[in-house]
Amino acid sequence: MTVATPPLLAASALSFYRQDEPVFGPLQFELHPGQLALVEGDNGSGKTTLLRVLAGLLHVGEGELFWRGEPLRRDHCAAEIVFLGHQLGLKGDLSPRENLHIAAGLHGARDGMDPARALLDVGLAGYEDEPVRRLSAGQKKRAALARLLMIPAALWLLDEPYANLDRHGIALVNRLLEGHVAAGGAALVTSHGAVSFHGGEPQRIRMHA
Amino acid sequence: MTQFLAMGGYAVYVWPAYAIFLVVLLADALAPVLRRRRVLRELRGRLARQAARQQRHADTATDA
Amino acid sequence: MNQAPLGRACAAVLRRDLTLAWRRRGDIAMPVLYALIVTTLFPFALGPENALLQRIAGGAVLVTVLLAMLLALDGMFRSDIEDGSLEQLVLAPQPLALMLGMKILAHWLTTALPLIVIAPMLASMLQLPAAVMPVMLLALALATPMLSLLGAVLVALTAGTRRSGMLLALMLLPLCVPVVIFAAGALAAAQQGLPWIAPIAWLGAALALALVLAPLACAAALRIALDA
Amino acid sequence: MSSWIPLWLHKLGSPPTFYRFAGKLRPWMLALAIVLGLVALYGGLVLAPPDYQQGDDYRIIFVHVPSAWMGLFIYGVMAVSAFIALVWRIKLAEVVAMESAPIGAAFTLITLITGSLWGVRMWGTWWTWDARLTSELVLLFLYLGVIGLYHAFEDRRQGARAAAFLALIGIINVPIVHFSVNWWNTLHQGATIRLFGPSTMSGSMIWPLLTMMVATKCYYVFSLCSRVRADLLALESGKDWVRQIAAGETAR
Repeated sequence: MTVATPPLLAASALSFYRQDEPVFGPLQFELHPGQLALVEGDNGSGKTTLLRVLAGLLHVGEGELFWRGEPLRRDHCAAEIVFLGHQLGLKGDLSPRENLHIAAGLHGARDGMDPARALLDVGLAGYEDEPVRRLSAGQKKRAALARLLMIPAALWLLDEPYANLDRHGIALVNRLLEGHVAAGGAALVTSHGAVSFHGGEPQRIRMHA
Repeated sequence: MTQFLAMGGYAVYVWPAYAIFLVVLLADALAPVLRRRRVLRELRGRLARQAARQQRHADTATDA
Repeated sequence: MNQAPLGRACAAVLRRDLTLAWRRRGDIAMPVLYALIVTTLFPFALGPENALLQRIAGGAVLVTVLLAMLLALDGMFRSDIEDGSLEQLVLAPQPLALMLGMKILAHWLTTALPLIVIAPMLASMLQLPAAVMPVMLLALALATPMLSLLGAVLVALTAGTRRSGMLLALMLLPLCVPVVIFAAGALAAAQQGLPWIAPIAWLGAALALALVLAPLACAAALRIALDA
Repeated sequence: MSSWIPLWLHKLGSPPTFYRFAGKLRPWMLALAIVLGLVALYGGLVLAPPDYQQGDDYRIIFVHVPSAWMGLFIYGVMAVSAFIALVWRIKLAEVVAMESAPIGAAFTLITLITGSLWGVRMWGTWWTWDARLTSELVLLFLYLGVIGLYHAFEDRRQGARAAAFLALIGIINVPIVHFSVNWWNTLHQGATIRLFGPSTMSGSMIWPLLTMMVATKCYYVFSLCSRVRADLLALESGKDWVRQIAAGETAR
């Protein structure tokens, strides 16, 4: 990796206020393609808020964000960011396959990727046409993770991706992250659990409560 | 004076109109005064709690 | 990697909402049933005298349809907010106003269209002359999209609040007064054998304006309401 | 912040400065409102002669008409500050917009009640679907919608922004409602008697009316100042300047 490539996402003196009370910040970090960042901090330290700010759901309080070296503009980078929050964004009355079709319709799809393959990869083979509301919490999470495989995004913003998952599920998240990073993508992950990540030491962003 | 108060026989309509005008505006003027008192009372309570907490911290610090 | 084309995105949103409505077809029947109940109550309250019912028929049907739509309005974004799909829609690399326009269209198709379909039946229950029926359908066809569009903006504004049914009615009333006046005005004129084109034209012009502006306003309102 | 906004205005937009400024302005405005109001009342109730058609009944206009003007005027102020609040995200503009709403609603309520009192004599009934009264009623609903939406949010500033958006939709709606209600009224040939006919006004009636109008404007500024002050204290309760005020009032 050369020094000349600008970071995919960079934050300078980023902070956020709610009712004039600082929620987090000022934060300073750079995220390069092929890099994984872990956002660490206690409950209430503003991890989720940080991800929602980066995703564009909340206005930046103070400081600046840069996308590939340029001041970040939402209409330029929206297609390259995918956000997975506490609410999974799945419709309970639709099947995982239908949910993925909608995601592909809105965001586009990776070359050679279709809902059936994505669901196979996350271990939901056989559940493609079951309504999502009949799936278990862990299976719902897997269905949401399939969206990451489906959508062509360079940056993944994952809020507590390990929640509700069993040992195999946690391994699945790690495998997805490793694959994404190896392909030159970047990811920002919040977690208060220990993460065993095999693809090199992740960058750590500390939040102070 | 009585003639003035009688309003040419329309006292029943004229005076209530003026009374409503005054009463509504008076209530409107009073509301922020009460609100200000409540806000300040809550704020003083919070400040007192904070001061007490700091005092406790200081005490435990000197004890140790 | 390939970006999703706009047309496919619109189709995806529209198809999703229509599929969801179809999976819960019982909910589609609710406003229709409500309108039927309200219409049945009028003769009981006013007496079954044909001349009287005929006089109020147009307005009664209009108000009934409006109230039935109001009943369904609250749910326009509710489930999408609860399961996070609305966040995903906001974050999608597509013009939000257009996507919301598709959602509004789906909502109109699933709540207002069934009401328009049974409106002639409701109207004949109240003895509205058959000759006025086409004007009523025309007025409803123009007035109900207006209500869907205006309602969507207000529902988007209340997206960040707890349950808000009554508040929604309070906010919608001033906005729907002109719609009701012109739609009912056209009906009344038609019933008296007067020219009814002018109010219908006003409604049409307002609808054209709302079609362009309301989705944009809805997107702006949603961004305000979710920004917390 | 855009550079064309003068520096003093920018400074005034900061909460502590505005708090002090409003505190100084408040008593003067109240005094002015009371003095002008009393003069107007004396002029309207005592000096102005009875109307040759309506007798003394018309004297309701000295409170009715200024209140009606204020109802619309305050909606205008609210919409302008709502616009500023949404575009430039200025906290003070949000507060001014949201605290204007109850005052405007109060004036609109006065207009409705006094109009109805006058209507009892003119139309023989408490309520009639006269175009002006109906428009006023819709205006009251617009105000109530803004106030209701503001209080429906947990987060005050978010509520203020949502309600500001609603106020802007409302300002587009006001002329449409007025136009449509007028059309509706001619369609159904309703009452078209006007409380405020220019032909019957003589000079001795106009000057108390105009004085009362200025008095209500002063009262509005006074009430807005007190409300904005109370609201700023609540909104900025974490800041030092508010703590100092709270501490200062205990000392007294």
